[in-house]
Amino acid sequence: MKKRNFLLLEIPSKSENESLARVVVAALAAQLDPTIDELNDVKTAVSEAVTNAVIHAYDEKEGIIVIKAELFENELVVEVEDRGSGIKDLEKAREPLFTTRPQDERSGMGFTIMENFMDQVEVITEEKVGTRVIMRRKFNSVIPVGE
Amino acid sequence: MKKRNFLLLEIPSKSENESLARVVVAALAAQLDPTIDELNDVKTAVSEAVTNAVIHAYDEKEGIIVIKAELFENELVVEVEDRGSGIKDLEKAREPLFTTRPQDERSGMGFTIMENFMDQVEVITEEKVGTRVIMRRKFNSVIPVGE
Amino acid sequence: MEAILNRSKKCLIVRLKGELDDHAAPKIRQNLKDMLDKYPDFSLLLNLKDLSFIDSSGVGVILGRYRDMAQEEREILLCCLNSQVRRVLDLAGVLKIIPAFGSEKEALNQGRFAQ
Amino acid sequence: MEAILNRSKKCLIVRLKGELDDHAAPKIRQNLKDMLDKYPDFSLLLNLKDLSFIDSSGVGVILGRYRDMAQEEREILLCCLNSQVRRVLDLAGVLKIIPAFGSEKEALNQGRFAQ
Ligand SMILES: Nc1ncnc2c1ncn2[C@@H]1O[C@H](COP(=O)(O)OP(=O)(O)O)[C@@H](O)[C@H]1O
Ligand SMILES: Nc1ncnc2c1ncn2[C@@H]1O[C@H](COP(=O)(O)OP(=O)(O)O)[C@@H](O)[C@H]1O
Repeated sequence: MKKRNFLLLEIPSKSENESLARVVVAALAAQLDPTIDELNDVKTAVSEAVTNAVIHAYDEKEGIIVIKAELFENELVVEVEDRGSGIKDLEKAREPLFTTRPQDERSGMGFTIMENFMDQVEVITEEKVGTRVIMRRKFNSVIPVGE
Repeated sequence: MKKRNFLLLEIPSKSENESLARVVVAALAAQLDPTIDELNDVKTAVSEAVTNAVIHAYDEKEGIIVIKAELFENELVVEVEDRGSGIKDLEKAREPLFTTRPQDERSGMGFTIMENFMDQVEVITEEKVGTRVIMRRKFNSVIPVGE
Repeated sequence: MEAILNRSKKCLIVRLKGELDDHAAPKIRQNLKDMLDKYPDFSLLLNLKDLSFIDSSGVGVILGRYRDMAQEEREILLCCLNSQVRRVLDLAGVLKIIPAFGSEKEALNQGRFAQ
Repeated sequence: MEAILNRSKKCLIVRLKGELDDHAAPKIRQNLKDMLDKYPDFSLLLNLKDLSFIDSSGVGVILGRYRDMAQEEREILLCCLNSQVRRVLDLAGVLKIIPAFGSEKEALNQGRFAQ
């Protein structure tokens, strides 16, 4: 499948960059002419992945978040990568309502939202190395082909 | 001066990424609470620099454009870099109305707009290596300090 | 964020604006807590009409207030959910425990308020 | 882009929408050229009310039409410039050679149209 376009974004793990990341990925995804609901799904999923990197991966200290987004035929692939703590028990982490920070009123619904709003969510994580969340979403809207 | 925030964006030199680049830099600059006019000035200047990289630097072939944007106290610094043709005669290139592509209805006003809409524009270029355009703009709007 | 007291219904109406993500959460959480403390016998109606975005961090803020208020047997209601907000709150199970209405008026005419 | 023919004033009114940058330029340029060819004895009034962004690539499109039309002694006018568009067209010297008005009506009551 031909890559139509892509971007790489590096930002520090500051909470004000959560909305920046949403806007950037949405601006790229918009090139596939998604519906508003489709675009909102992507924004929400990206927000979850980036928020997790800000909150869980670096735990107060500031680190770098790398976001890669690619457009294929009618599919968006977004990767959110941190070089933070990694996830100890990934299976548990992906369960609905599970959170290691209940005291911060975290809902534990981050991964559940990513999984429901995207077609596929892959998580690659290693303790003390970091986490990569790779999400895919096909848009059903009509696509102009062969640009 | 303390760096408040920054971003690094890599995109291919496609014309549809001109608006993407504007949106991304504007989303970062918005964190300094600029006026709408100030934000539009930044968007326009970024559009000129990125368009030049798309049109002049890579001449049909696709290359990479790297955009770095940093926020200091109340200042935005944006750098737009390409690894393309470079500029032969920079002094001439910066003159109003000068363009090497009049046949494409280029107005030759790109550098003039950058210089007028930003406080400072520095251009570093080398033939066959590429071009870096570094632009600075201070915002006069009130800034929350010490976040 | 804009707050209105409906004294006859004993209801605090809060209209959330903008985006409720992890960045916005602390301030909105504190404002809500302060208002709920100030009017301890009032219910809370969150009008989400001008809330353009919410994610699981925002869900945490709403569920947190639900828990605080449930302990005090106070009622919390939602109204005017746009499509993105509805999808997130639905998926997160919020709509199963907090009733949502089409308008402030509808919300204020339902349940205990109607009595 | 939306076009209206004012036959009594012999004026083609084109309302540009969205952003006029290097990416949008080729299509808008071609559409304008086609319309100007189709109505060879009409003037052109560009209504920029819904043009949210322009840069020097867009300036090139407007100046290009100005040059084509000047050769044929046809008139070109602008109206309804928002702040960003005004700043760019002013700086680029466009407003010195193409007259700009506050509304379509004002533009159509000026100059040769008023005769
Ligand atoms: N990027 C990450 N780095 C480290 N830990 C993470 C990361 N993402 C998620 N986690 C862990 O997975 C748990 C579940 O995540 P999630 O479903 O998003 O819920 P929440 O963010 O509300 O805790 C988190 O509480 C955290 O322990
Ligand atoms: N990034 C670049 N790489 C190579 N050449 C450039 C670059 N930016 C500008 N130039 C040269 O400088 C000239 C003037 O640029 P500018 O003022 O933006 O006007 P225009 O883009 O309308 O030609 C261009 O015509 C081109 O020859």
